[in-house]
Amino acid sequence: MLTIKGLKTSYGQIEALHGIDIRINSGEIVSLVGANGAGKSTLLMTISGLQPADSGTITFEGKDLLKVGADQRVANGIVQVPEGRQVFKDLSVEDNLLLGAYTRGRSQEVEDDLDRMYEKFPILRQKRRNLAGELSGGQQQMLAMGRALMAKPRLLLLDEPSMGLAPLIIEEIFNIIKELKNEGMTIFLVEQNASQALALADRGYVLETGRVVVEGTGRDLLSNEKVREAYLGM
Amino acid sequence: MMARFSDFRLKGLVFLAIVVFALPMFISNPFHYGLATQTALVAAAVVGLNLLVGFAGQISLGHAGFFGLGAYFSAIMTSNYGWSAIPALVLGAVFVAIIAWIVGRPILRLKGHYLSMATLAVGFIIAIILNNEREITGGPDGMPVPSFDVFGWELSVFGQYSLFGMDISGDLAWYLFAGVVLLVAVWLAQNLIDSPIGRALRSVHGSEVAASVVGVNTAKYKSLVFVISAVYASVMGALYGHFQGFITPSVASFDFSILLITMVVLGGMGSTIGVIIGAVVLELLPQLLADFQEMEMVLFGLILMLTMIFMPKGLLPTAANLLAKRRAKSAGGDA
Amino acid sequence: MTALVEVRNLSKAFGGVHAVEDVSFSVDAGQVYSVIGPNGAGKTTLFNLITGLYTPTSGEVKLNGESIAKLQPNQLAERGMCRTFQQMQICMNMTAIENVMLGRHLTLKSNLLTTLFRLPALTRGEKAAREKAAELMEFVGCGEYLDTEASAMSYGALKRLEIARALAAEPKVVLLDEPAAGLNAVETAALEELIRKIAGQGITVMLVEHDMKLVMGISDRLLVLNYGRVLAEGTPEQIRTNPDVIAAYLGG
Amino acid sequence: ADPIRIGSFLSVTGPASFLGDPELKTLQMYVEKINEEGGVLGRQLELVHYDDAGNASKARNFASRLIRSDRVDIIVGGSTTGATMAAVPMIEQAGVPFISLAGAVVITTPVKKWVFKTPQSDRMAAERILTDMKSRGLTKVGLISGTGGFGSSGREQTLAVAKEMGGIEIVADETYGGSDTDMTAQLTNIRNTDGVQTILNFGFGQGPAIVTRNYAQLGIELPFYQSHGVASDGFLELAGSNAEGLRLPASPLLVPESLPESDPQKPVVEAYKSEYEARWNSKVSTFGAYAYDGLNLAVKAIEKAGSTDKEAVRDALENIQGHVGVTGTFNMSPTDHNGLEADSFRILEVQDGGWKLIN
Amino acid sequence: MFSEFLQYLFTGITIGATYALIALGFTLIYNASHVINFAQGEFLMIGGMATVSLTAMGVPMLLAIVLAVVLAGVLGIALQRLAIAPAKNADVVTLIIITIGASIFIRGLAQLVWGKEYHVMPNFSSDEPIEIFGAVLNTQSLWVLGVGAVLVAVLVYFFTRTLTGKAILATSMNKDAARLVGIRTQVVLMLAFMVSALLGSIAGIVVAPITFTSYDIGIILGLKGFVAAAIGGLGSGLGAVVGGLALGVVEAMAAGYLSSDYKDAVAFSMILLVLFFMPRGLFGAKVVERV
Ligand SMILES: Nc1ncnc2c1ncn2[C@@H]1O[C@H](COP(=O)(O)OP(=O)(O)OP(=O)(O)O)[C@@H](O)[C@H]1O
Ligand SMILES: Nc1ncnc2c1ncn2[C@@H]1O[C@H](COP(=O)(O)OP(=O)(O)OP(=O)(O)O)[C@@H](O)[C@H]1O
Ligand SMILES: [Mg+2]
Ligand SMILES: [Mg+2]
Repeated sequence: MLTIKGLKTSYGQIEALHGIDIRINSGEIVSLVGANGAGKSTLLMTISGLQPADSGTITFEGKDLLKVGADQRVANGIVQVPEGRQVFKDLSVEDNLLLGAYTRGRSQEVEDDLDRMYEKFPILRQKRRNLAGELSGGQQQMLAMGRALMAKPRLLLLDEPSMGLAPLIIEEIFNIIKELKNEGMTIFLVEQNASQALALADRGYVLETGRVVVEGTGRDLLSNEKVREAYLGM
Repeated sequence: MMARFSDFRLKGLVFLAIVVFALPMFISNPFHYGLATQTALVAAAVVGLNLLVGFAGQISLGHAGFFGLGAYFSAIMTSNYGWSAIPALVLGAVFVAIIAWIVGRPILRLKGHYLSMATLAVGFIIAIILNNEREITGGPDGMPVPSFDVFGWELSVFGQYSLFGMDISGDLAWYLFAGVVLLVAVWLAQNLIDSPIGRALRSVHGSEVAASVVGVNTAKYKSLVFVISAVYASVMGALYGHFQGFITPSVASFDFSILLITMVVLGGMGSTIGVIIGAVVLELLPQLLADFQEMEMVLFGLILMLTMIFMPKGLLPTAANLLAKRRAKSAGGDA
Repeated sequence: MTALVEVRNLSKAFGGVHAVEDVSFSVDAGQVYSVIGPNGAGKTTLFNLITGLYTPTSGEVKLNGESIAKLQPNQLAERGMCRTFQQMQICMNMTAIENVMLGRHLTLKSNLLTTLFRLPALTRGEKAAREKAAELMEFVGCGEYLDTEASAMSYGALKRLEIARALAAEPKVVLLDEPAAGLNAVETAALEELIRKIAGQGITVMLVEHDMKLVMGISDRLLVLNYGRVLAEGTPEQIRTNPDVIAAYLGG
Repeated sequence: ADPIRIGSFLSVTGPASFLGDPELKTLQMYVEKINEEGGVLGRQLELVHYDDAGNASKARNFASRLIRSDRVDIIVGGSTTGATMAAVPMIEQAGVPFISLAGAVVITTPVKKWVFKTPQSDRMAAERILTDMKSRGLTKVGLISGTGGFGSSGREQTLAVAKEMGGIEIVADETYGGSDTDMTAQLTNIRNTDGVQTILNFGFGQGPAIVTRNYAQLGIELPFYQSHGVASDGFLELAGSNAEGLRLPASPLLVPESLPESDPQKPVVEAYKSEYEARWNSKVSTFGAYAYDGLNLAVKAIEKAGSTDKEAVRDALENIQGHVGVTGTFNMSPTDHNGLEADSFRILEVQDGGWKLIN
Repeated sequence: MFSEFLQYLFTGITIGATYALIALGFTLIYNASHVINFAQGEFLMIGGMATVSLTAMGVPMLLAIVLAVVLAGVLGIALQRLAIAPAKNADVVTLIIITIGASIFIRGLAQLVWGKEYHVMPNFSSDEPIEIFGAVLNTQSLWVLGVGAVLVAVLVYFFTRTLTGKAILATSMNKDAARLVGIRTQVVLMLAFMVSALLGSIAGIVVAPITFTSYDIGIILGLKGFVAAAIGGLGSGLGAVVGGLALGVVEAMAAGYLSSDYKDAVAFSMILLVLFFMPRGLFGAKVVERV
């Protein structure tokens, strides 16, 4: 579904990704692990089109993604839950969710999805009239997730979705991710909670200072010595 | 970085000194001295404004008010009350500092455009007072200002002086004086920036919350830098008045406030040498464009726009970036 | 012996939301004291109240026996309290080390005169501050970023930077709001080590965290909030087995 | 031979552009014309001009540039009093003859060695207006003025003249800002002042037109005076029918046809008017005439001096007698660097949308 | 006494309605980008001047108005496309300076094309003022008020009810996040500039019969509009109107009862006072700063 080849990206003079090759098949959960500063967020931002690529290719269902703008990518179904939540602080929770469906306009279907989101995250229904900025950190994280789902993504990019969530909710989030997979969604998951992420993933990649150093099935990675030592702390 | 920073600081000052003292070799015409003198004084005021805008991140759209207050204070004391210029200038600075402190306290609580608005209001109120109090200020037609004197010794553009045995004209003398004033202003400003106080100021820009939880009294520092930049403006205003020999309320006008802030942004917010370049450009540009008559305004607007579009970080920072890039490239080529 | 931090019947309401309601507890000097609870339970709000960023609706907080009701955050910092944030507060217009040096603000006594004329005392102080800051950055594990612009650092690196900044102030008590968020297991283990070291220096640590492994392993006592109210308080052992806490928060 | 360099700084743009614009046009066209006719002393004239945009410190800079960089022989310029006064110290020091085109009385009172001016001073305007009022038996005056240089100096002169003249009293004293868009409040105050018999507005720009309109809207019936600051056809266009019946002092330029044949100014005025309007395809204004007179005085002085020696030109200027200009007849002297009398102002009234000479 | 007060009030409303209409133009661009568009006053000027010069060329008034508004709209788009969009990632202050440059540029052009004279525009309806209890009110003020009311209603509806309106707000709050939900931020900004140019030119046309019009009318009216917008609370349509009216009424009352010399100073002091007690103006959006 998504194929990345030889991708290089830099901030000014500093190159952050030094030629990345990644493939995500339709219906898979692919997990990306790496230390702080490895370039995980940079990669997601490049896929979403907020960070320009220097060289290499990204193809999505055979189309060259680098040729289209960020908004087009969302319309094509590539949607991201960004790091640090990035909710629209001075808009209400409901407006945030509705804007998630911006590319879909406003229809009955969207209204129904809104209801479904409230069912998934009941706290959001309770806070729907509150400004997003008033939510607690974890509540904002849920909102960010809900906003992304409102776009009806086909490829969902998750940048540390469990960050700042209570243990019960983390379980909940992982359950949701599984559910989404069952609904046929493709998911690219960046997680620090590597053991859980890899357990869930069909395949995984390990990123180290802008390079893919290990790749394999989730199970392979979980049992890989190097990964266990460096990321799972076992 | 700090090593590099202080290194750069020194380099900037030395560079500036060389420019200031070498310039007379390229000037033959007393008018150009006048222009250079005026530019140096305005640039020094802009260096002060940059402390507030570029480092502490607080926008002022009324800074000319303080410039004008300083100018008028000195003008009134010297011409109406026969004071000598130095005490007038110093007392003017104290007076302006007090005013700035009083108005600064409440308005510096404001953020962003609301702060701009409040400073704009303060500037306007000052300008209105200067404009209306005809008996004291001469009203909109302005008032003459005696030449600058240091306890009896007079500095006048029309005088003749000798310096290290050389005969120099009053224009050159004024220019050298203004140049030295600028250098001192830069030196002080750079010392301030490269210090714990300077860091605290920048942190107010970066994150007030972060600053306050490590013990920075943000209100105090904002007031402090507001007062310091007002004092800069006041002193330069006073000198400007003495140099010009005549002032009108336009020295305190909104237009001038906008010009000052434009100098900061055009030159490069937060870069002391940069904002001086901004001042030089915006002081000289109208002179260059004067020959274009009706087209002057169009060209000025166009140049201002294009510069900011293509050098959004300001002249100096953008140029420095370009240079760094080029260097990185050629270094890469070598490797 | 009076407690270092003492919270009495503290409440904070935002409009109709009772973010913190009638919370009381106390923290003794030298403890590692953690606050846990579901999302939106009021943990961050509690920290904001203790550090003077919010004014309580009712109740009070005492630091070292002194009521902090009228004190600003910077005055609390002067009394030895420092913190990090869940939503990071970094000065993005500065380099990493300058951010940490900012933490030294209170220990650098400088007046306008020494500053303007750059007297030697100032340069000396700056040099020392820089060394200390570099040391701290090494200590928290972002020594490689010394002169990096803060805006060019990754999320995780910034989180550590914030801890370094808080420590630079040489606090008596430091409040950490979700320091492990965004760290992987190995990094979290390193953080645990770090917090132990901090506590080992006699600094009181208050911690909000969702990583139970970290919290349970390191805390002397725990406070559990739910809907702004105290659900439980006690040692890790007591909390781990408390059925209310399991139901509301831990799951399992 | 080298050209004779005539320097000028004018407010061609900015709030006072309605002064500077016709002034510049006048200078340009007459310098051309004089050159076509062979120049002065056999030398061509060269106009060096800068736009000060009504900003005093710019004016000073340009004056300095004219004197020290362009080395002009004489300066004709300074549209506003502020611009003029800012340049005066520099000019006095440098010793360059300077003919100002601005109105305030302070420019030539006290007399400054190198400074002359062509417009009647605002003091004369005040005298002329108050005299006309008195002759109509109007003695209680409500004054409204602009806060700009022109208005505020005019206000001051009006107050002073009223005091000296006696028998006339300013009973209300209001002001408005240069860019205000409604003066109804001030006019209401004046109207409600006890015993007020007439209203005088001292100001220039679009403000007086707004005052005039508000005046009509409020239905005030008192006789209404404006200053010479609005003596142009442009004002009539702006104020429209609201201006009916108001009076002001002005140069005869606005009513050349009504001048008697015997009036020595008649041919000068008619010539200037027709030449200007033919060349620029826009109406003449009194302000352009200040520049016309200034240029001609300069030329005359240079001719009399027989050289461009600054000292000689200045002396010649100071001794010009009986020079008939558009603004009036100039009789300069060491004690009078303006050389005009108050009666060079004619009182005009707006009737049927046009100017009518009253006396 | 009462009629005097009433007259001051009417005067204030006349001036204030003008300010209010101008302030509305600021609201839109502010909401889209947090930029104070210093060229807003020029849209005003374009509206008035283009209408006047077109009618002088014999174009019927209504058509002239439409053409003038279109011209301003095109200019708004051009400003965004050519000046704002290329300065990607620039600070807000930089963008503000760009708008200052644009303002000078446009004014310079207008001066070249249209000259420096002031021009009159006839009242939309009767020249006869309305008299109420001995005080008079210009009919054009009613037009200004009416147009203002309609525009506020439209703006409020737009920002609270339509997705596009919310997308504009979202763009100003967090540009990256806006792009992540698929908002074409550049298009949104262009739209905002165009609409606010339209608003500005409409304001310029409606107020021209009161203020006269000339190439440089935009400076001071733009400034007063900014002031009004700030008192009302930047970004709030209702605030812009209330702020404008308040500013006008204070000016008129100060001129009437205190001192006409100091009426502007009184108005500016009022602003300081308002901001002192309400740091985000009268209707400024509540902003949460959570840590
Ligand atoms: N805006 C920026 N400018 C310059 N460099 C940057 C910028 N953002 C990130 N970097 C650098 O790029 C590299 C990759 O950063 P990125 O944020 O992608 O890391 P990450 O893997 O997401 O880390 P984390 O787990 O901490 O979120 C880091 O070395 C970082 O310092
Ligand atoms: N400024 C505010 N205005 C309105 N409600 C607020 C505000 N700040 C916090 N709240 C509400 O108070 C409650 C507690 O928030 P708080 O941030 O303290 O939670 P928390 O325990 O830190 O949660 P998390 O673990 O998700 O960070 C939440 O329901 C939140 O929505
Ligand atoms: Mg990341
Ligand atoms: Mg929290």
